[in-house]
Amino acid sequence: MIDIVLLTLLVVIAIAIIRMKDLFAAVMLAGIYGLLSASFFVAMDAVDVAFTEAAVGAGISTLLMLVVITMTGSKEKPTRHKPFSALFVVIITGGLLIYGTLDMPYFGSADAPIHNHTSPRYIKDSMQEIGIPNIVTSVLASYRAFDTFGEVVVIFTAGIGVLTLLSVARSKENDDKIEAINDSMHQQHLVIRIISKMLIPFIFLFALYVQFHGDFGPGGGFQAGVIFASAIILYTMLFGLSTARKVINQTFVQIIAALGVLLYGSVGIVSLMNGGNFLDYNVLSSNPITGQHLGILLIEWGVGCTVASVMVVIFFNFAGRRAFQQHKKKLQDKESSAC
Amino acid sequence: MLIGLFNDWIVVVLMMIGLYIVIAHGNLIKKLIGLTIFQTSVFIFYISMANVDGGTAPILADGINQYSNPLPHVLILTAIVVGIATTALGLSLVVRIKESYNSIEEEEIQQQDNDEQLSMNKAEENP
Amino acid sequence: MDIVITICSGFLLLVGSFLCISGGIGLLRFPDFYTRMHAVGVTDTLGAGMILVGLMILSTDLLVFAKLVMVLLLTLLIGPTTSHVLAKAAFHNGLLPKDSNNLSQAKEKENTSSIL
Amino acid sequence: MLIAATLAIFVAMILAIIRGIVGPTLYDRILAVNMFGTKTVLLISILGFVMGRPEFLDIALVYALINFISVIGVLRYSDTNQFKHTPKENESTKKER
Repeated sequence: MIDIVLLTLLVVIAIAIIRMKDLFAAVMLAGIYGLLSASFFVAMDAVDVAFTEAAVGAGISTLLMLVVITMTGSKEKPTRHKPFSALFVVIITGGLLIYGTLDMPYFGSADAPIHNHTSPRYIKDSMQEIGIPNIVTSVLASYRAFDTFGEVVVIFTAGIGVLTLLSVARSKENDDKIEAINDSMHQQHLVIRIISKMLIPFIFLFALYVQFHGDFGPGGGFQAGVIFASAIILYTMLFGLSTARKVINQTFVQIIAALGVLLYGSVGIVSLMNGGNFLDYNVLSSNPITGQHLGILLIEWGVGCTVASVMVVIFFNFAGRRAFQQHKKKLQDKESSAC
Repeated sequence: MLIGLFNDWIVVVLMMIGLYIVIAHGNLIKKLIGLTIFQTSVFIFYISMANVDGGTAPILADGINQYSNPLPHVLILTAIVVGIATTALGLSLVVRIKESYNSIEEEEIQQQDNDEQLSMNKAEENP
Repeated sequence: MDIVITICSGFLLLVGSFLCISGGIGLLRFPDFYTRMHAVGVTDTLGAGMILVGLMILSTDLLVFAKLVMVLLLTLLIGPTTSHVLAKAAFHNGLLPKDSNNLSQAKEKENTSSIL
Repeated sequence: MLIAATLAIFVAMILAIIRGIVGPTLYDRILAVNMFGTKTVLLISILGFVMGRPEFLDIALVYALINFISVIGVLRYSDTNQFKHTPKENESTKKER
């Protein structure tokens, strides 16, 4: 029942996003969309997924889009041609897909094919084989660890891509000039500064809790990384980019991102050298269960480091680009007024 | 059937809304929002497929013997984080496009490209 | 004992739900931004607090209780802060309350002082 | 009673969504998103009790934190000239941008 209401609201919001000409409003609605889909995941018992979507879909992606909108302008120009061809394509594809769903097993039926292969083994045997209660973590970090390794590398690569596209060559004096621009928040909002100062250590602590509690409840490296990064992002927004860069050296963060992937890979190599398969943790220790615990702990650390530092790098680069553009614009304005 | 397939149909509707935004709207950021909607519809599809009647979250506890399927959860968990990373990459491309074309509307970018091509062709014809 | 717990938590949940709905109606029906914010900011914090306290009474596990206390503390800390910052930012950026002529002078004053 | 509270939260969510879609100024939208976030925190806390496994309240905690961060972020980045609310007189300059 709950899921039906949530899904209907999702459709309403998606249609509203189509109609919005104001991009700012569209991004706000996308934030609501993320929150709603996360509550849907909770209603569907997917607590780990809801955890991730809460931190990512509602928080960081909204923020990134906002930063970009402040750089590119927030009004969408009306398209000149009528969208009938697009509508035609969409309706045909949708009709075919709905025709395809008629053969699908009904929602929630326990005898659907998906529930009869591999997953019964995860549910039945993971306690003996891995020894941790959270099945999602044991599948993520042990049974399908190679897959997760691939995902971590994808995230790392995306971080490198953003870095190549947006990084600005920095010099000391440039920094000081930019600093003067982007500290408006710093002076105006006393209340929020104090509250955030109270909250930031708490957020760090909570991220560590999520990192280590991932074996027993919802949580793990991905979620902890995003929460950790969001604390740093909060600091950056309040105290200005240059201050944050003084506190957290960007080169250091980039190195951490690489080290996380390295840690993950080297766990695999070590298990190879001990005579097992790649990322087979049973051979890491004399007792297979202890080996599994050790391996999961290590690779969760690797994932957490990579995700947190890639998020921080992405945000730093977007904010840095924005400050750089503002700085350039100011210089141009000065020149034109001098003429 | 209406209740049994409702989730799937909603997923199709959301997916088509995302596709429509990507095709019909010229603004690049709007297109990225459409992509996000599309992506989320896939997540919803997987997660609602994993649900079992009477099941609970796949975290082992005493006295519970019906769990939801953990495998789709794992796939989607990583897909969400990869999704934000790729969205960030797309947004950084948008920023660069804005810097070099001074516009993020597809039609204007196309127009500028065509103009440039035309002027280059002319320059080749009359050296 | 059980019935006392049920009645207490039920009462708190009911009051909280009423406050939530009234906040929502206020958000929809009030004429301008500041009155809407007043409706939401006040009822949201109180309603959320009521519902969370009601859940606390229901909880049997100490860990669940502790987590609910933390959520409650966070809401109490964050709700008023966001309302404050939102109102301040709106006023700074030139959004005026409806039917206010004398306020515009105050706003001009504020603007000049912030420039200085 | 839990069901009634869930329903009430849904109603409040729908009202917030309407304000978010209609909202004439951008601050109305931020307000709607903020209220929606609070309602989501409540919904998740209650859902845990409704489904009988209330130990997943960490998610509600994350929601509260992330909601705060995103509202701060919205305010931080809407503090630019582009979003300055100047009703009629500046319509033309906005278009130039």
